[in-house]
Amino acid sequence: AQDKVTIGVSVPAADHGWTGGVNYFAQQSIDRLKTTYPNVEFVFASAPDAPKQIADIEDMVSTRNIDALVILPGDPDAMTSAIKQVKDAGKFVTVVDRQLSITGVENLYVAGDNPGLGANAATYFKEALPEGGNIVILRGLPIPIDQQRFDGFMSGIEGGNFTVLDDEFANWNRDDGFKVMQDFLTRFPDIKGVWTQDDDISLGAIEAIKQAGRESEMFVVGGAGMQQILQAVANGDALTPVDVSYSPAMIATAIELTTSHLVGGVQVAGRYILDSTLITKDNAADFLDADSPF
Amino acid sequence: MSAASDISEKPKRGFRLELKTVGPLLALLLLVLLGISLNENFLSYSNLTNVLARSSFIGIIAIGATFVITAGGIDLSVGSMAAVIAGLMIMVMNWLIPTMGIGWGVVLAGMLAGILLGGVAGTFNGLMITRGRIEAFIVTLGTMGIFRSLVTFLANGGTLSLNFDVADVYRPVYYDGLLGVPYPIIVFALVAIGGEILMRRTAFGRHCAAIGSNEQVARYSSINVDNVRLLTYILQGLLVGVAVLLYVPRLGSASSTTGVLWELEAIAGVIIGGTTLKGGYGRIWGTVVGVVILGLIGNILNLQSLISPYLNGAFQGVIIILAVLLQRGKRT
Amino acid sequence: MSAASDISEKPKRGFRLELKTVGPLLALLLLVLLGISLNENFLSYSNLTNVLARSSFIGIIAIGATFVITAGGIDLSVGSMAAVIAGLMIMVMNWLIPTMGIGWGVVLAGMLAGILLGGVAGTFNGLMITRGRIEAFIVTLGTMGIFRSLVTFLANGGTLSLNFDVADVYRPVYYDGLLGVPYPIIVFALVAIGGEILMRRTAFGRHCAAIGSNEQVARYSSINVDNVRLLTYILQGLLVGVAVLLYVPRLGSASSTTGVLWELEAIAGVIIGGTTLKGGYGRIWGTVVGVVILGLIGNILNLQSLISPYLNGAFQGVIIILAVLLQRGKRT
Amino acid sequence: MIIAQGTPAPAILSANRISKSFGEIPVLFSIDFDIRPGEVHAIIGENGAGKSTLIKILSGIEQPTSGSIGFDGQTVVLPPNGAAESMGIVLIHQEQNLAEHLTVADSIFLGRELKKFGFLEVGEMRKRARAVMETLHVRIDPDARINTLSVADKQMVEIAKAISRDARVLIMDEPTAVLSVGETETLFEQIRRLTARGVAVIFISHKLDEIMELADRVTVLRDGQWIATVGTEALTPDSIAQMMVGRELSNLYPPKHEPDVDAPVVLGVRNLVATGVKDISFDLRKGEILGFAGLIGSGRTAVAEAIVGLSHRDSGEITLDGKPVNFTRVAQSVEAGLAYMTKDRKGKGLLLNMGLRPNLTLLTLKRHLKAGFLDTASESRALERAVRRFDIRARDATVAVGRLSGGNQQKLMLGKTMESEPDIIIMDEPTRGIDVGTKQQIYHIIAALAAEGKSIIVISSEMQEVIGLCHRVVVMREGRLAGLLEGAEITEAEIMRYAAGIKQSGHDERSV
Ligand SMILES: Nc1ncnc2c1ncn2[C@@H]1O[C@H](COP(=O)(O)OP(=O)(O)OP(=O)(O)O)[C@@H](O)[C@H]1O
Ligand SMILES: Nc1ncnc2c1ncn2[C@@H]1O[C@H](COP(=O)(O)OP(=O)(O)OP(=O)(O)O)[C@@H](O)[C@H]1O
Ligand SMILES: [Mg+2]
Ligand SMILES: [Mg+2]
Repeated sequence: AQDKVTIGVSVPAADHGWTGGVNYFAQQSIDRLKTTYPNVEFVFASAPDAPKQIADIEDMVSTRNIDALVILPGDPDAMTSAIKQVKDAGKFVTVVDRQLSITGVENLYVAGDNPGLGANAATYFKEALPEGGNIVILRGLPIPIDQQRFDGFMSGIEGGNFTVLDDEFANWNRDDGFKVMQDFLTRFPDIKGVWTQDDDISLGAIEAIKQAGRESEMFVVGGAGMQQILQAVANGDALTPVDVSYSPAMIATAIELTTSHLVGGVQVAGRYILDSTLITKDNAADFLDADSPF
Repeated sequence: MSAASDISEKPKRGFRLELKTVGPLLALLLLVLLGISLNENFLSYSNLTNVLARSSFIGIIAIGATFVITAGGIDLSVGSMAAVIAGLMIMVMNWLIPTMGIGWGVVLAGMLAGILLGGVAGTFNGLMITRGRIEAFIVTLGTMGIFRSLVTFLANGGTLSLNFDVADVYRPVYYDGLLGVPYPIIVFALVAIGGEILMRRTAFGRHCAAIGSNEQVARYSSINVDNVRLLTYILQGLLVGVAVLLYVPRLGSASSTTGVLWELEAIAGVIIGGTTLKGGYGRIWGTVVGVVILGLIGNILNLQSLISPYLNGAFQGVIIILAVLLQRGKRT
Repeated sequence: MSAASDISEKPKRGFRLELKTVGPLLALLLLVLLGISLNENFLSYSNLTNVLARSSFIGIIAIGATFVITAGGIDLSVGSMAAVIAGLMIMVMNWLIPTMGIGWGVVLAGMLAGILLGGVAGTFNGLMITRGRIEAFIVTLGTMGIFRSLVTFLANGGTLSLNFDVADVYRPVYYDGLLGVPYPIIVFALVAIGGEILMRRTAFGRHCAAIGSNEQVARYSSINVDNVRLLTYILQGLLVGVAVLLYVPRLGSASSTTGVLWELEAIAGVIIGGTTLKGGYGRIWGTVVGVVILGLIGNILNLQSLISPYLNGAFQGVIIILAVLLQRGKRT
Repeated sequence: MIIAQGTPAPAILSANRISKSFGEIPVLFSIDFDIRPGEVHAIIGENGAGKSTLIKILSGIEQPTSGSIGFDGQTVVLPPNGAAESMGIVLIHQEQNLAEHLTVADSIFLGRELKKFGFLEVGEMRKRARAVMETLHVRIDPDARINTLSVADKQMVEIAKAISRDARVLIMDEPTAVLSVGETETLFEQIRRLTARGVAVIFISHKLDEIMELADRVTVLRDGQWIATVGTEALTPDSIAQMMVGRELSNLYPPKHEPDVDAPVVLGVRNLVATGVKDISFDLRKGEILGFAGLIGSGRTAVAEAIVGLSHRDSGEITLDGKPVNFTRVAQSVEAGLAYMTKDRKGKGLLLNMGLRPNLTLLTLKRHLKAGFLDTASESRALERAVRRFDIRARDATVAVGRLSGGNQQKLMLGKTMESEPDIIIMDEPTRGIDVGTKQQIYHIIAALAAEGKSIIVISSEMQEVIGLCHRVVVMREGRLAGLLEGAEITEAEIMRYAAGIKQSGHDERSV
């Protein structure tokens, strides 16, 4: 691997906070690695939907002659056969975050733990509300990872005497989080806990709760480890006592591993699952990163 | 098709016309009845003010869109424009803090910047359309992409957040109010009244309708078609600016997802309100009703558990079609 | 405004007119030159077939949209329609496997279902618009929400995936070809040629233009306006079905995000190609050029690393505006 | 003309006690009417009398409220929306009905395209379209788009469209309103050719001399009532007018006051070159009525539009009261007291979907502002004045202008132009579609304006109008001034000679 090496990086467009973070960390690690390894060239593309993302990786193969592909597939089922073609063309393939629909395509799999994100949150709910109680759920978009998190949470709270009053989609979006939470507050006089599974949604929900003056009645647990929320956790804010990590920085890990494999001949293969850990007041400092836009 | 301004003078019209006029109101009424039947909190003061305050952004934008559409144009860029204005406004405020300190000074400067940026963006759209002679659909589709990219770029793919202390100063603009009526609702109402007057009682409004109805006739009637049209886009831009002034204090942030699909929602509100998509006839009060209908649909969906959240969009779609169906007599 | 067919017969026309006709082609040429200058692989056979093949979905849909728009209508539902058809098609195929086994039988049955569903969806839109007399914008905005919800509901919020063995059988429909030309390109070309003939050489095409230009005149010329208009929506539905036939073997799945914003892309392609948004004049070959331009923009963005991917949308926006600007003479 | 005397052939199309109301408002009252093969049956009546409504019913465009239609001796219900064309009933609408985006050939064959194996025979249609144009002696490119044609050319395309269909009954609603003498003559030739083949023609016109020349029988309507049906030979123009208007029409044209040769020149045009105008110079004096005559497409409208700034001026000088002016927008010319009234009332004159009031004041909205806001009361007063002055008949001031009868639309447009109280008025076909009674009124208004010291240019294809009204007449031909006639020279023959290019003067020196 002494000649020029080209690595393609394909991620979904920054259409909410977390993917925004993915874009940021990908860009950052590319910039860093480019100075470290001058003979490595990176091709970076972000796509708003599956056909565009497939188009991006096709272009990387046919016009940019990539040697390896690091991809966070927006819609893994739709992308599977296209990624397989890249693999079949003899490229090294690293898949990030989302499982393809057939096994054995990727050389390397780097991922967070979606069911774990739900389950960890559920564990905290049980802990914080030993008596159980009424909770509401603000979901993301109707796509598989949302379903995995949701299922993880639902099975996690089993036996905890919780009543899920309702769940609605807030589209991983602050504005929608605000709206849905406002209406939940109108509708339900008694809410003990809110699970939003995403910090963007949390931020909207928190504003709605503050507006209604019901901060003291409930807490909000999100996910993904957004700086603003982590700060609040670190400060011991009662409204956001904890968060669950699901860092977009996993893309950087994947890019670094792939690069060191190609350039340094480091053998990497298999699965790297980054835990979804519970972030509390005590360990929040470990997750803070002042430069991150997420 | 008949000009609405005449209606007040002739209340003796037939049933069909009244249906056309009362249609959106009727749809609104049915929706309210549905809301009441689903949840006793629906009519609560806090719920109603919540819904109206939430609708104010789209509402203010849609009032601008009513002028654009009445004059035969279209503006697809409003959602992205709102996002980029919000982003720039936040950057301006954050940037001014070291010199101006925390306080209303910074907020007012930011607000001024927001309005100005809106005017500039609208002027850009308008000039491309009137001087460049490019279809409004294409120009604003293009600027929609440009504005959206710009905010993503400025936010580095993430979120631009307003300094927390400034946000605290600014927050009351969304959450407080006068005599219990939240400011967003007051601003929305003022813009609506102003819009209604502008549309019905000024030469500008008349000229918009004339241009949308038949551009040639307008030109032969010594109306400066290009200028009037340009003005509609500038007005649209300014109103997007006003909407952003109310949006930023709510969450204190802007990102690449801010304002996504607002254009569609605004246009839908305008059309549900009875304005003709092809131009030539527009009514502001209809737009207000249309936007409130759209706001209520979302609210009602959140107030019940009967419909699977997966089917929210279908419910919305059905209501939109029904709302317009109510305006149609048997044969139009 | 002049039909393309006139050009060959009347080469003596003025420069302005030619610019209008040649405009999209010129934009295409400039884009190709840009591509060549950026990357030597741009003109490679595999790159060009890649771009054309992936433009085929939008292209086929946009050809349908050209008829709808020429006849003075609009269809915002095509993207969601594609998603729900893809979803149902996959469900039908998966469901047939136990009875029919893995093989072309299942695939053909699925394809048939896809086309039929397209026809049904198009008929629904068309009937609401022509018999229900509701604005096309509203009807298709409504069905856009309905179709989108439906696919989300069917997929239970997740993804509907085609059985992998059937997908293997079906895959060649996208990836293989005839004499080295991928099938999607062949189908796109056939649909384009058929569309061009339908538009230029049949009474249907002419009636579409007449209706879009002046509905009253069409009516007085004993054209059955409602039927022609209905047919444009049915045709649009069928072509969405055809596009889905090529889409499913490529992705093997459908979800709530399938086909999002395709409607905007299709309409943009149509308008860039020189068809008038307000109806009355449409040209199929222009639409093909418009769609290819849109496809090339994405490709060119991938050929270089100069522009931050955050700014892709801005680049796209600028190119879209420029492509249309090229069609405008100095004074229109 | 064949069946003028002797036993009349049985009627091919008849209206039997037809009544029609729009909503509550009755428009026709129990009308009887019939038309026989080979006959030209004219319908005359004041504006809004119900002529257009009657023939719309006779062609199935509108359905009668009561009464029945007979066709070939059978009682029928005509199919709607022009489908009656398949029965051989062909209508030329009063308002031009062409799709602007289509080509001439497309328009002529619209709805009954020639097809072979399901595909259009484009070449054949183009050929036939050209052939029809030739029989009409007009040079219009079959491939030209309708939106590039002048109003008159569009009318010729409509006529071509109608006569090229296999009509048994051909109904024409004011086909000659924008045609000049030459084109009218060709049209009549074609009508005679058709009637000789047994085609029945229903003909509506406000030009009584045309009626006298062409019609076999005349039916008179007044206020929706049938007044009389008489053979043309029993009529004189005066008696027709009397039946129409219900009163004696003495002098159609007001006496011309002596033109003041020393009056100052208010509008001077020198070597004007613009789109459609090759080179023209003329002067308009204070208090003068200057006529513009010429064949269609001779550039009269183009001159007017170039003067007021509606179209681009390539070169030439224009002076107003001796001072050079350069209007780039109409607003400037209106401001300067120079108003132009278009002849294309549907395309350029009126907003058809709006009511009378906004239309009337559109040009002069500034005058109806009070503290910056529209003063609708003042607008309504203006409307009342205009309705009185121009005898605009609308049953309801809020009705969309598109629903007014053609003549009343024209009157409204006149009112709209006059609202700006111009010193110089250029009127393009001012009496297009206006009945004789109102015409007389309008002529008197024009003459009174001139007497007041206003100056007026009348562009008209109606020769009698130019002769009866104008002090001097500019005759245009192919974008140039072909002749300038004064006093006793103003005769039909003389105008025709210049217009047709038989006589040439290039008399720029006479236009002092
Ligand atoms: N669609 C309609 N709705 C309401 N009123 C109508 C409609 N069409 C015509 N009218 C009314 O019917 C009356 C007769 O109109 P019509 O057009 O038949 O008159 P006309 O004799 O042709 O007049 P003109 O010589 O001015 O063309 C008018 O008062 C007109 O306003
Ligand atoms: N934009 C244009 N491009 C080319 N030729 C034009 C254009 N506008 C007008 N013309 C031509 O200029 C000539 C003058 O047209 P104009 O309409 O002024 O004639 P006119 O004497 O008023 O005839 P009429 O009023 O009877 O139709 C016509 O031959 C017309 O086709
Ligand atoms: Mg008439
Ligand atoms: Mg003219």
